[in-house]
Amino acid sequence: MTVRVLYFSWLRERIGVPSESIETEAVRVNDLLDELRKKGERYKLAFTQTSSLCVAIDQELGDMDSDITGAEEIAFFPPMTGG
Amino acid sequence: MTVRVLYFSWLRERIGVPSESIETEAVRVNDLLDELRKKGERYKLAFTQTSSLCVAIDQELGDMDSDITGAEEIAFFPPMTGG
Amino acid sequence: MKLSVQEEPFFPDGKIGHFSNQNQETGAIVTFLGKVRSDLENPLEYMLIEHYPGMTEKVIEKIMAEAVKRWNLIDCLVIHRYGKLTPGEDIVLVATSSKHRREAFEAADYLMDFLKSRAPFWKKEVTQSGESWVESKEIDEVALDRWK
Amino acid sequence: MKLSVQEEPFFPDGKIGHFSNQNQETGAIVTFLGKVRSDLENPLEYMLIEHYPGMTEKVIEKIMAEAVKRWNLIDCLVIHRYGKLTPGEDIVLVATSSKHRREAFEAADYLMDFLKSRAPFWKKEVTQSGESWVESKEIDEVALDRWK
Repeated sequence: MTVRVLYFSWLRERIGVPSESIETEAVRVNDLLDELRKKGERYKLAFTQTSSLCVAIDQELGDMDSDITGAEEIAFFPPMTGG
Repeated sequence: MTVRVLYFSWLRERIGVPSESIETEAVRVNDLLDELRKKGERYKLAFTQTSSLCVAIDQELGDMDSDITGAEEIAFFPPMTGG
Repeated sequence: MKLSVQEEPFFPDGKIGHFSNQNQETGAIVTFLGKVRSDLENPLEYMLIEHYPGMTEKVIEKIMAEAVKRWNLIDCLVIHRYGKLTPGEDIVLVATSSKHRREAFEAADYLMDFLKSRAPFWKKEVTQSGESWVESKEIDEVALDRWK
Repeated sequence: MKLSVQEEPFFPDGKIGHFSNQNQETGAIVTFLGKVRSDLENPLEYMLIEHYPGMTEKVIEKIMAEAVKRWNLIDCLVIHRYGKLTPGEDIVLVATSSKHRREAFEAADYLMDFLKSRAPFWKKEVTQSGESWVESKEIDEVALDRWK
């Protein structure tokens, strides 16, 4: 399947693009992360530490174990700092 | 000594005046209350129940045992309902 | 720090703006506006607020100074009306400013709790079925315990 | 209930007034205004706020609906800016109205806690000594536990 992957804040800066289309067979967020890390050094560095990494699947907060089957939009970002 | 005694809210209404000058030798608020009760039925009725009666001595909150020696202004009122 | 105990209406709009432009260290401003409510079942005609001139200002200034000290406020404001007020009118405005949000929130909450139960104001409600003095609420006395 | 996620400045003055005139049952209105602060030691040049269009609105609407339900609010308002903001500018305005004060205070406090840690905004600070993303604070995550 093809998913739109979005990056925000310093993840966007490290990876170098705000979003991209990814061809993937990943079932869980963790699988997708493994695939992304293989895309190159920038990805590997961005996703070294995942303890405080946040993810949204189709604009709903999830976690690294969330199922992404059928999802259209996966976003990765650091903890939010609004308000 | 002469003190100015003030009444607020329903105490003012029951007693019928907002303030008056009282000649007293009372040492504590309780003594003054006893003297006031003797001034007539309206006072007696107003000061029947003193469990929720509030008092201020020279504009500082006190209680029925507070010393009023040298005070210039004693105010009686029900619990406050501002805000 | 500014306090006004007044009979005439005040205009809450503009008060935040004033606070807002005071200090570059201000990160948080909390305001509380208390208004005269009317009940659908027993509509209020008007409210009379009595107070103790002189003592009112003294008590509120003390409460404000305590809040400024305890929460390290950058600024604080209290406006409280007395006299005759009709439904929808503003009774009280409290505003607090601080670096961070927790302080401004707690201080405004504290100021309102003490204004409710320690400032010498008494409210009388006048409806078609008669008039009655508002009774103090147990809950307001309990609220004060939070700040001990 | 009104939400606006916007790049352009907003004017807090007038927002209270608007709230103020809505409903005769309103007895309490609480507002929170969050502003861009500058530190004297390391003055801020400006702040950049990034957000996730679409998700931002969804998340905030959910938080607002939750607050309205939990505290039986009469009304609530959230305005949050993104983009480039300089010191002294307003970032966020939250307003809540209810019959009694406790509900309006708690709901505003709740809304701010969730906006801080659950709405997809990220702040970057730019000073003369460089730029850096604001890190989330442990204290903000702990604050959420108060509402469980």
